[in-house]
Amino acid sequence: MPEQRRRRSPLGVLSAALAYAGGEALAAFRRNGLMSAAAVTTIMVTLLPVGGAVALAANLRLMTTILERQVQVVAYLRDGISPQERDRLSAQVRALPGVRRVEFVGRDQALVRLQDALGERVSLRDVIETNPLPDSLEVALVNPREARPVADAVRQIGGVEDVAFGAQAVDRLLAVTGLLRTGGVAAGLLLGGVALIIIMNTIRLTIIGRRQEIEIMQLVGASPWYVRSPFMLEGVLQGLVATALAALVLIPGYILLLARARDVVPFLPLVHAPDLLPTLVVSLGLGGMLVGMSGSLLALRRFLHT
Amino acid sequence: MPEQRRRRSPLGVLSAALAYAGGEALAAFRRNGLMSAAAVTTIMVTLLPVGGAVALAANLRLMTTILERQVQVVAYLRDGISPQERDRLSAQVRALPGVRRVEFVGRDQALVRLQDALGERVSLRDVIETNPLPDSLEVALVNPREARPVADAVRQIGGVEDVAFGAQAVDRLLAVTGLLRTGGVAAGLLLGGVALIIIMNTIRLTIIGRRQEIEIMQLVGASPWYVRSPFMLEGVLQGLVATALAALVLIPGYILLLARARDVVPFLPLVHAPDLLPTLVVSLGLGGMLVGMSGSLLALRRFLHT
Amino acid sequence: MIRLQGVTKRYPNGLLALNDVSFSMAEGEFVFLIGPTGAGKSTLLRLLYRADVASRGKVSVAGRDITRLPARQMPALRRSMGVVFQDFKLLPRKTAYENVAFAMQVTGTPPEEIRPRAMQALEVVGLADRADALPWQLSGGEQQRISIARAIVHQPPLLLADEPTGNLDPRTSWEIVQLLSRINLRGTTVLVATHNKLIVDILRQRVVELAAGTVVRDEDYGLYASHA
Amino acid sequence: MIRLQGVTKRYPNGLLALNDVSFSMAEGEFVFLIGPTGAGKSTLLRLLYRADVASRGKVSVAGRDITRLPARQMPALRRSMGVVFQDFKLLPRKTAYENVAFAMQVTGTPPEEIRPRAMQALEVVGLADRADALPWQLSGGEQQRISIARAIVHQPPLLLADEPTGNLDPRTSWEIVQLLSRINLRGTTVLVATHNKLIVDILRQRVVELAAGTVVRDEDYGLYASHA
Ligand SMILES: Nc1ncnc2c1ncn2[C@@H]1O[C@H](COP(=O)(O)OP(=O)(O)OP(=O)(O)O)[C@@H](O)[C@H]1O
Ligand SMILES: Nc1ncnc2c1ncn2[C@@H]1O[C@H](COP(=O)(O)OP(=O)(O)OP(=O)(O)O)[C@@H](O)[C@H]1O
Ligand SMILES: [Mg+2]
Ligand SMILES: [Mg+2]
Repeated sequence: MPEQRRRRSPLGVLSAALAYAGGEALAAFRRNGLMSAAAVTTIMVTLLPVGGAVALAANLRLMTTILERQVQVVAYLRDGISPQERDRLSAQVRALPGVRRVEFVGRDQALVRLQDALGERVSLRDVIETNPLPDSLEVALVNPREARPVADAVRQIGGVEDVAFGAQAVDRLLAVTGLLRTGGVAAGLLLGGVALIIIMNTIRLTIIGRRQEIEIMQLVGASPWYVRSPFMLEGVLQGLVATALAALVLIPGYILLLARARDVVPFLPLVHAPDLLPTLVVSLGLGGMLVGMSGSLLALRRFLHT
Repeated sequence: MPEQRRRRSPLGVLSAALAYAGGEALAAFRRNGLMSAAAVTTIMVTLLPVGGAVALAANLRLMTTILERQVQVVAYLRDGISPQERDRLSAQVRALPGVRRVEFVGRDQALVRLQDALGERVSLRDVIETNPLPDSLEVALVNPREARPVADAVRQIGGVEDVAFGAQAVDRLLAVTGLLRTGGVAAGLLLGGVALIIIMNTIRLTIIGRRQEIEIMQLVGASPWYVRSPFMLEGVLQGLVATALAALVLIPGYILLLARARDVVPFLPLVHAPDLLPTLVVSLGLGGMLVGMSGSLLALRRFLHT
Repeated sequence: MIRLQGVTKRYPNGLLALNDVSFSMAEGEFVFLIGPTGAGKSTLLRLLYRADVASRGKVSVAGRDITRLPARQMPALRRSMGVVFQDFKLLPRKTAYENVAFAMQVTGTPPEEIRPRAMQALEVVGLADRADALPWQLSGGEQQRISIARAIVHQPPLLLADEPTGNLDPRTSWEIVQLLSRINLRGTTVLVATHNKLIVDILRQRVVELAAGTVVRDEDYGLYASHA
Repeated sequence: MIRLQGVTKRYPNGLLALNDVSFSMAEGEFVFLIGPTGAGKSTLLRLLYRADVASRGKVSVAGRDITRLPARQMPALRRSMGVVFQDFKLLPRKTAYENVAFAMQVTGTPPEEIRPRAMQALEVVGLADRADALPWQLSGGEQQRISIARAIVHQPPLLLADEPTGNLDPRTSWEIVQLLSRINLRGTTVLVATHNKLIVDILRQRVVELAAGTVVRDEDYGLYASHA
């Protein structure tokens, strides 16, 4: 008989082992109905807020990026500058590091904008003699955080009389967008960590409930891996089923919320469902599986004498 | 002996019952070390995001309220209005429903403000002949959502030439603040619901792991309440211990975050720790206890034949 | 005290464990229930303490039909009897003492009476010195004796014992059976399911023999085997 | 095959379960281990299948010192023996068949051999027709026999049986003991801890008697009691 055993190919042994572990895991899943149900629901509802936080963080990132795009440096030009000089200046500014785009705004255009801002009630043209506004260059930035250095650099250029970038407003905007981004990531991490602990503990509880079986298996001569593998596969299975269920809530939930948000806050930029959901669901699934498996492994250590 | 039993006062019986249940619960908590630890950690980490969401929602409410305070209706007055007329108008506007405060802004003051907004580069006074700006009343609102009706009402008043309230900006602001508030509450509710399910399931798992004991107790003649009460008290105990641990993280966490936020975004209004934390911790504690208890009750139904 | 009339028990998986069993026991009687393994002895006892319900027929205990007993009344029924389970059924997280005391707690015995009576029951089965041991810290026979102590501690009018000496040496078995006899002489009705030929043959009490779910013998002053 | 030298076992709670026990068994021997309840029989067996470690002294099995066996080698040790546990230790969520098959799966028996051999073992203990029952669906004696089938199915060179007939009627007990004898005759070393006076007295094998953790008798062709 030992000969016969040795004759089996390594592949055969591996597939037999997998078949064993898979069969056992499935059987446990079935025969342990109550426990499996409780574990799967727990893992599933744990994944919901994690998914929500990831979706939120993605949207916050998009929104803050678009908000920050609006930060610009305005260079007011010396009076009576010639079109050639203006083009040269424009090119000089565009060549600066951190500058994304430069747009010339003539003083007339600036006056029109001011009039628009004041509304129809007040007619500036009626009361002013000459246009007091200067020509200006509107400098869009690669990175809003570089507003100050870019402004300083622009100020050095001959022909630029003054530079403005709403220092305080930009600082506040950056502080808030920074906070939102960090908040999104922190929420994701916190919820991820919480999910990790909860899933581990849940699996630990299911295994504690079955420590007697583990003890018996070892008494009958099962090697640690033989005891472990079905539990690990069961953890993976629980993680997968839970993720699938969570996806069934997250996907339509996000699509619905998106549609609703487009109604209520149509002006807010939001992440399209296809850009977010596939990655989200796949990573939740992988995460769920991994956590389920390592949760089993960790919990088993306690009961396996290796 | 039956006589002797009947002689005990109802209070004695109750206190004996409580002593029994309490003793059993404590013993189970101790002798069930692993399970209790897993359950308590799970409940604790579940409460963390719930607490976080509640704190976030409270802060969002404060911020949005303060943001919305800035919504105002501006009534531009007819040219050359007399101070008496102006006071009458002011009183009339103040009497309108939904108006919180009315402030008169003279045309000169308005010009100063415009000059300030344009900065030092441009000197309006040098170029204008007469002040083109009208006198105005700035109307603060009780509820920013009433900007439109208040504006309409103000428009009807004789002496008011035009009314402005930045309709689009207000709409957007309200949409965003509404979203933030709903988002905060929704996050709180979602996490609360998730916590509910997780805690229930966790307690269910601990009870499934002990179903054999429940069966034996019943075989020996224990009434359902006799079986139930220690488990319920144990659930309460787990909820309480978990809340206490969660409070040990939430309280310093919030205070630290607050201090940090005051550094980074000093301009944002935030809820002071003493205004939030006591209520938060107490309600988490009550919630934890209640959920722990009812989780036990629910889980036990399965194993008690009543 | 006990009356089974045409009782049939078919388990959900189709197995017929008891087939038209009729048998009754007067108050104060002592009966050995014997029969080969799988004959239905434990099943019969399970019907008496209502861990299971007869598929057909009528079961009464103490003049009370328990065939359709509402769940509400099960605790009272079970408190009115003591049961020694074949697999002991000790509470795993309670000490020997606590396991015995538990049977009195559930009947609402005044707390001050519990300790002396529980300790006395442990004394009787010879385990007073192991009162603080948890079940897994006890040998098989010790666990069995704790289970016996728990069944007798509240002095129930009816005692059901399922294989109470399976893990005991002949001498201790004999002591336990003497104990059951004494309890019986004090008026308790005792039904013992057993495989222990020696004690059945020495005690010569009424013997009811089951085989494949049917009563095949019901003999006063019987021996383990009818023609041994 | 088995050798204990000056073995003492003190449980963590201070209880002295074995006190300087020395005793050995040659390959192919059949020994009854007897002694009153709590004498230390199960403890001695637990040391042999390494569920516990001796406090002092040396334990060897098959010429191998297992006193300080690294955990890694425990599975191999346990696969080299069959154990009938006093409390059966069946896997509660596996059927009778699966419980028996499990003992072969862990030894890496080719899958195609498992089914016929497991069914044959069930046949031998008379339970082939209950192969699909879960442990709680079996009577006490039936569970015990499943435990026996599991211990013998992989034809181990050493068989340890702790009270293997405690829940069996005399006739079935006798059949089981005959089975153990047959297995012994085929070369297996058999150590049976038992309280069953009848089978010890009929079989007249070597008897080792423990009392309070000490070997008080070691007699070839012994009886249950030395002067009965
Ligand atoms: N829950 C159950 N489901 C299905 N069959 C069962 C169940 N419990 C017992 N049986 C079967 O019913 C028959 C009678 O079982 P019972 O436990 O009453 O036997 P017993 O006389 O007590 O045997 P033993 O002496 O071995 O304890 C056995 O064949 C057993 O397998
Ligand atoms: N885990 C343990 N911790 C402490 N004491 C124990 C433990 N296991 C057994 N004992 C004690 O050690 C002594 C010997 O126990 P053991 O189980 O070996 O007896 P035994 O001879 O098998 O008895 P039985 O015939 O009743 O099964 C007993 O007094 C028992 O209470
Ligand atoms: Mg039975
Ligand atoms: Mg023993």
